Amino acid sequence: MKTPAIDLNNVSRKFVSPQGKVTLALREFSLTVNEGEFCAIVGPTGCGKSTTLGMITGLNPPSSGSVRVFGQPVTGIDPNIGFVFQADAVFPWKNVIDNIAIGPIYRGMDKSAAKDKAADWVRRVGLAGFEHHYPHQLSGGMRKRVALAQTFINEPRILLMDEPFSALDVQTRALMQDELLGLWSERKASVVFVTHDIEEAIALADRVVVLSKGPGSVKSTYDIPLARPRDVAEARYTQQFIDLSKQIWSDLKDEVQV
Amino acid sequence: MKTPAIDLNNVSRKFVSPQGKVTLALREFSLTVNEGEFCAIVGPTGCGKSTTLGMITGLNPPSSGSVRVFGQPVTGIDPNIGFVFQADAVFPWKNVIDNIAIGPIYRGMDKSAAKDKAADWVRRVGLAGFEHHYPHQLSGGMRKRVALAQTFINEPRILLMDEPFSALDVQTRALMQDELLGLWSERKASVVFVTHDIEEAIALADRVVVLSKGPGSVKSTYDIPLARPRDVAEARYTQQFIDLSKQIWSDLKDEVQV
Amino acid sequence: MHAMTSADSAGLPGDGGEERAAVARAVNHRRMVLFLRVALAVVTLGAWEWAVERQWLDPFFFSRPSAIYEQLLTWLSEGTAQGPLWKELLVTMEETVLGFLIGGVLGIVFGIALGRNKLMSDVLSIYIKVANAIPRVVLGSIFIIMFGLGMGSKVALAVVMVFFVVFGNAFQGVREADRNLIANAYILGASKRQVTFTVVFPSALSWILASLHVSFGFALVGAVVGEFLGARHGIGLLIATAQGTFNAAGVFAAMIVLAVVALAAEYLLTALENRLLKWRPVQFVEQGS
Amino acid sequence: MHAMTSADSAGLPGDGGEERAAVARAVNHRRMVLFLRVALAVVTLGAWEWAVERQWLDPFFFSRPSAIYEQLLTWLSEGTAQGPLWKELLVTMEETVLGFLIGGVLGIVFGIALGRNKLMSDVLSIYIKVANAIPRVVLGSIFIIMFGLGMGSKVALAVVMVFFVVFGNAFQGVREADRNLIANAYILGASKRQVTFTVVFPSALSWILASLHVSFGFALVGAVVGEFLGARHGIGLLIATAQGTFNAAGVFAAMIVLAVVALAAEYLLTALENRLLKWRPVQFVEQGS
Amino acid sequence: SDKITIMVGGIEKQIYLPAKLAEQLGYLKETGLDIELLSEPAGVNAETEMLSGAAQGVIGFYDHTIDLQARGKSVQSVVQFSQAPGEVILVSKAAAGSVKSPADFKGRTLGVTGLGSSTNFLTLYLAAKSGIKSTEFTTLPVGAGSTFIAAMSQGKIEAGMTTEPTISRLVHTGAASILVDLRSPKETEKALGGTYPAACLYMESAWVNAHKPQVQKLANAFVKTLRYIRTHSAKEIADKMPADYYASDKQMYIAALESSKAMFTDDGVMPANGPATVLGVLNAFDKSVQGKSVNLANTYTTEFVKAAK
Ligand SMILES: Nc1ncnc2c1ncn2[C@@H]1O[C@H](COP(=O)(O)OP(=O)(O)OP(=O)(O)O)[C@@H](O)[C@H]1O
Ligand SMILES: Nc1ncnc2c1ncn2[C@@H]1O[C@H](COP(=O)(O)OP(=O)(O)OP(=O)(O)O)[C@@H](O)[C@H]1O
Ligand SMILES: [Mg+2]
Ligand SMILES: [Mg+2]
Repeated sequence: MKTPAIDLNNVSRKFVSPQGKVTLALREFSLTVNEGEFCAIVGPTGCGKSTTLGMITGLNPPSSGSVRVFGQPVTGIDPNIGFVFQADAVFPWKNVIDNIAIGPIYRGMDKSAAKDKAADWVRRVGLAGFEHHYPHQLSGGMRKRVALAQTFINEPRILLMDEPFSALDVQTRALMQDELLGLWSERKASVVFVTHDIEEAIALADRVVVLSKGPGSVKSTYDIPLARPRDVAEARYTQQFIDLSKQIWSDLKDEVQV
Repeated sequence: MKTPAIDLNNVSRKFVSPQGKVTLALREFSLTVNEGEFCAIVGPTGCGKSTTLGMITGLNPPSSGSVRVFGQPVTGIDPNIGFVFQADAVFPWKNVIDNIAIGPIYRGMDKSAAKDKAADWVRRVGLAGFEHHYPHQLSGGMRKRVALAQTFINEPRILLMDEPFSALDVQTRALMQDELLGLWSERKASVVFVTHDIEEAIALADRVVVLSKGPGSVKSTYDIPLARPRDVAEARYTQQFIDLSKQIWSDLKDEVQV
Repeated sequence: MHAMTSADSAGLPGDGGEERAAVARAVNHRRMVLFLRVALAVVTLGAWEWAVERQWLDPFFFSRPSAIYEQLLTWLSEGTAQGPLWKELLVTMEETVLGFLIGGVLGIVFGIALGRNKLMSDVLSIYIKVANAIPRVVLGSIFIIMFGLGMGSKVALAVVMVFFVVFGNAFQGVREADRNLIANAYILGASKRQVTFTVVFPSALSWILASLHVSFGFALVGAVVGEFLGARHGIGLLIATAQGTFNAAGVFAAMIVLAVVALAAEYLLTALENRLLKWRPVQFVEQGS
Repeated sequence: MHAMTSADSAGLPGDGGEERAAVARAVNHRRMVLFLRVALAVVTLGAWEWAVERQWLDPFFFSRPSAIYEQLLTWLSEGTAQGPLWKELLVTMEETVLGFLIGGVLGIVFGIALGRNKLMSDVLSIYIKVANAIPRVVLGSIFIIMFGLGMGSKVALAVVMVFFVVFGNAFQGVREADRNLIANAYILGASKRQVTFTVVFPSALSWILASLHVSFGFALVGAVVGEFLGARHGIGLLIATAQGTFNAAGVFAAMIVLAVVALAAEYLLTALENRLLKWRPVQFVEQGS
Repeated sequence: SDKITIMVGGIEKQIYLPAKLAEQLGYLKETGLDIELLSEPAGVNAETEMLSGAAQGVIGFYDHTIDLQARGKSVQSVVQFSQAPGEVILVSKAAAGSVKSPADFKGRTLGVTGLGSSTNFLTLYLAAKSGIKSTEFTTLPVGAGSTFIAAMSQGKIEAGMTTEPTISRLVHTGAASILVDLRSPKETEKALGGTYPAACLYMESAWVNAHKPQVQKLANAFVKTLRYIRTHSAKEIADKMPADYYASDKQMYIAALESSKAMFTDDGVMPANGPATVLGVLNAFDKSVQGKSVNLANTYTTEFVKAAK
């Protein structure tokens, strides 16, 4: 049997505030993502989705349980991983093209080659003309696109994305989804995709994992049997899609009670 | 004739970078929002939506044209306005309840009264139990809810919201939408609501304004004839809704070409 | 600086086994630090003593740890030429603390005021720059003329040592305050004053605290320099006397006394900092560090 | 500090009428600032002269602006006791600039190294605190023993004046670096070294620059104090001589020379800052300020 | 040839006038040596600098040679500039009525330049000669110059010992009057019971012995300077000095020089009974000298000044 790309086994994560208050963000959470699988995670806000991604990257070790990436326990940051942060994390002192070129440069690529590659990605995320703008001169959605290009350019084998498209308009979002699917199918990357948009989750993923409200654990898992390549815009109207959507929706509804 | 709540007349906004590069964010843009009207703005990323809201608050004066609020030219920050920022703008050194109570305190309310009022809002945005967490201890969605409560508690006569719900899960989003509509109808506030979710725009607004891609100007305006009070979840499936949605979608599609 | 503030963001006290492991790790780290600190001190002092023994260093100039230790013992048991050691220390401490407080408060007030008011800062900041270039020794004699030979002139010297550092940081801290937060406060209904106190000041706090760490040492230096220029009591006089009598051990012993004071102040400042900045995330623990 | 950096975020040069108005406003502001600066100087000097005239201030101690001006003229035309004024200035400048550069670089390097390495900072930072509490005057004589009477000891004094301020800010600046950005860099494939240079250093830059503003003045002070301890040339000697001969005008004239140097340095630092921080948003212009 | 660095305990002070004057007259250059005069107002620092090898000679007070010998450092005066301290005890105007002699010091606060300085020892000594114990009055270190003047005008000190130009300034303004004048050899003998050799060029004995030719040249230059002082009027001397040295008031500078010119020796030779007087003063109060046997013969040499042309 192939080792899974990501294997979280029975992990919990506690946060203790300086005042001594304990918040349990994840409880006995297990998740396996196979190589080449596209896994979407949905769940109520604050249920521990970002925390989960943080554990996979190694930025944020679990309190208990084991996290493995390609069969290896996670001890440091794996260069195979790409991570699109939920919050803004582009470098404010670098302009668009330098921000995008930084990954390859970190990984030892020649500077001018990296810039050429970055120029290509600037175009792909629709920022042509803004190469020399600094992040503070961009709109929120444009900054997000810089972050996406920054991650995509590294062609990571594991791609973690934390609500990557929520700041984008529908059209740009569709474009970025296509880029993502292209990258994914081309490189057979494993993707963990956090979103609040259930339809987006279904349209993109092989499997949708629904988390229970915090402290999060897996509530249910849905395999998405839609054929690939999918036409995202069309798939949306099939009965299968609508059924799945309704089911997940009701799953989630149970979780949120204010 | 009643003076409109907000009146942008033929405004343009240029940004000049220190390198001397000029970006035109808005071009000859006009918008009128009547008192008690709920106006949604959709448009491609980077078309100038946030810039528009910034001009109404007075934070970000136009390069040319006039901005009036309740008939008065905008020179400073109007205490009648509430603004939910696109980016995180909660105070990191205040815990949840203090963050929410700060508006009334600024406006001269007694501290303990303000805290009582804030405690109510903590509950309404579903953060009970997190009163004493600091923002860095919250998830992205929870921070957004703090920001919403912070604005709502002031019961502003004009409410500007910049993609306020994009970080929330569907359920929480629905709850917040209800809160917003309640606040709006109760106080007959005027709302300008920026979103990328066309269905959200239609479901909530009296009028949806579609902006052309940057430099933004009004491309088209749709009056939403759906009856109020609306059941957001049901309205979604009426033919009227679907038609409007398709039309706006296609309007937007034209604007984005990568 | 605040060595103990940043906890391992991973394991924090709890009930699990791996949490105990984390606690053990933290304890280990602390032990390691203590060991290395002591080791460093021992090695330095040992090398010093040894170099003197070997006649590589002239004890006439550099004294030797054993002699310094003896000098300290003598001062502690028999007092100094001017009186008991703690009394001398008290005098210097009083000047230092007063100078530190006054200079700190002035620095913060001016820094924030100028940081918040562009016209004022445009007009005044060049004069502050100019003032900062005045040699403190010269100021010393001017202060003696103005404030007399009493505590006033020493405190004034400590103040001018502290002021500029705190001012510079407070000023810049204000300018670094997040524009979004300021805008948000205005929109929530804050007056300019309220913005200053509830947004700008907290934002600038870490800047201000950083400058306080540095400037306590400066306040000590100012007080001591003041005492050099004429005083009846104080560690500065102790140093001056020791220098005048070629008592190198005395000079170093007095410096050790100052060092102890500085460390005590550092400890208090760190405690204050932890209180004031308790809203911040614990420091990021990086892999491989 | 960087008085000219923040432009009105509203109107910027362009072609519209209201942009011309904005430019005019900026020009007006600049004129206003200049006027107020000059007015402040004139009023202060006038009051000083007048107070002396009225015998409220003793010119023996405080001199008077006209006498200071004459002294400056004399120095400029006839030179000082030690030689032409510019030569004296050059000596002091050389010491200052060297000390500033060395102290600044050391401060940055140590600040970043300790900020990036918890063990190292836990162990070493207390020693740095201790070192900062050593009176610079005492250090002066130790430096002369170690480095001789040449430029070395003066530069060393300037270095120890600069180092601690820069170190403190660089250290704190490193710790204030955004955790998200650091995490992002690691994930994008950066090594620890690359993170230090491409993320931590740029983040800490505004901290470091703020400390450099303050510490140039300190470097000047250090060099001057060093010259007090024995020198053949330099502004410090000029001051010492003037003090020794009760030439208050000479003391103040020398301070004016230092002030000019400090302002020139400030100007250069601001230019550097604008270059290095050109990626930042222009300062937030608040209503009513 | 190597550079010879000489530390001057305040190059602008009149008591060390021969130093700068020798340079101004070009005598230092005539020696052919590379001589550098550095100013260091704090005498102790100057000594430390010499002992550490940073400087070769110090122009300062002779008593330091004795003090240093007691500490095991062999240092000797090679050219004796003056035979009187050039210092004066001043009484403030307010105290002038009640303080008529050192016998009235009881219960008073006296200013000295620094603890362990010669002004301190001389004050104590003068008081002791009048039967006042050191515990019966207070000495306050106030430095020299304007801080001394400020201390006196603020009433912090009622009397105190200081040097030119502080003396002239205070006397001139009437803020103080002279109680004991140690500027001329005659007055000094009266007050202290012997000449009190003060300003001199002293150097480490080992260095002197290893560099006799250089020391000789130095001695030549300074003896020549001393002769110049003797044979020229205060005004002529003042004209030779840099303008900065009398920038505030040339007239006062000349007057001060006039009244203290007599303290300089004619030929740089140590006055015969001088060292004993100094030792007597130090023995009474300097803890580091007390109880140590001091060989005065090693604290000075007249070898070079006698050979000077
Ligand atoms: N540093 C921290 N200290 C204390 N509690 C924390 C900390 N970080 C996160 N938490 C808590 O952990 C829980 C999960 O947070 P997380 O950010 O993983 O949520 P999320 O699922 O990503 O939510 P969202 O959809 O809003 O982004 C929240 O309840 C939050 O309050
Ligand atoms: N300070 C600035 N300097 C230069 N250009 C700027 C600046 N601020 C905004 N812009 C430009 O103005 C345009 C509009 O920005 P704005 O933030 O209003 O977009 P938006 O419609 O809110 O987009 P989004 O949906 O992504 O939030 C963008 O092209 C952006 O690059
Ligand atoms: Mg999240
Ligand atoms: Mg926006």
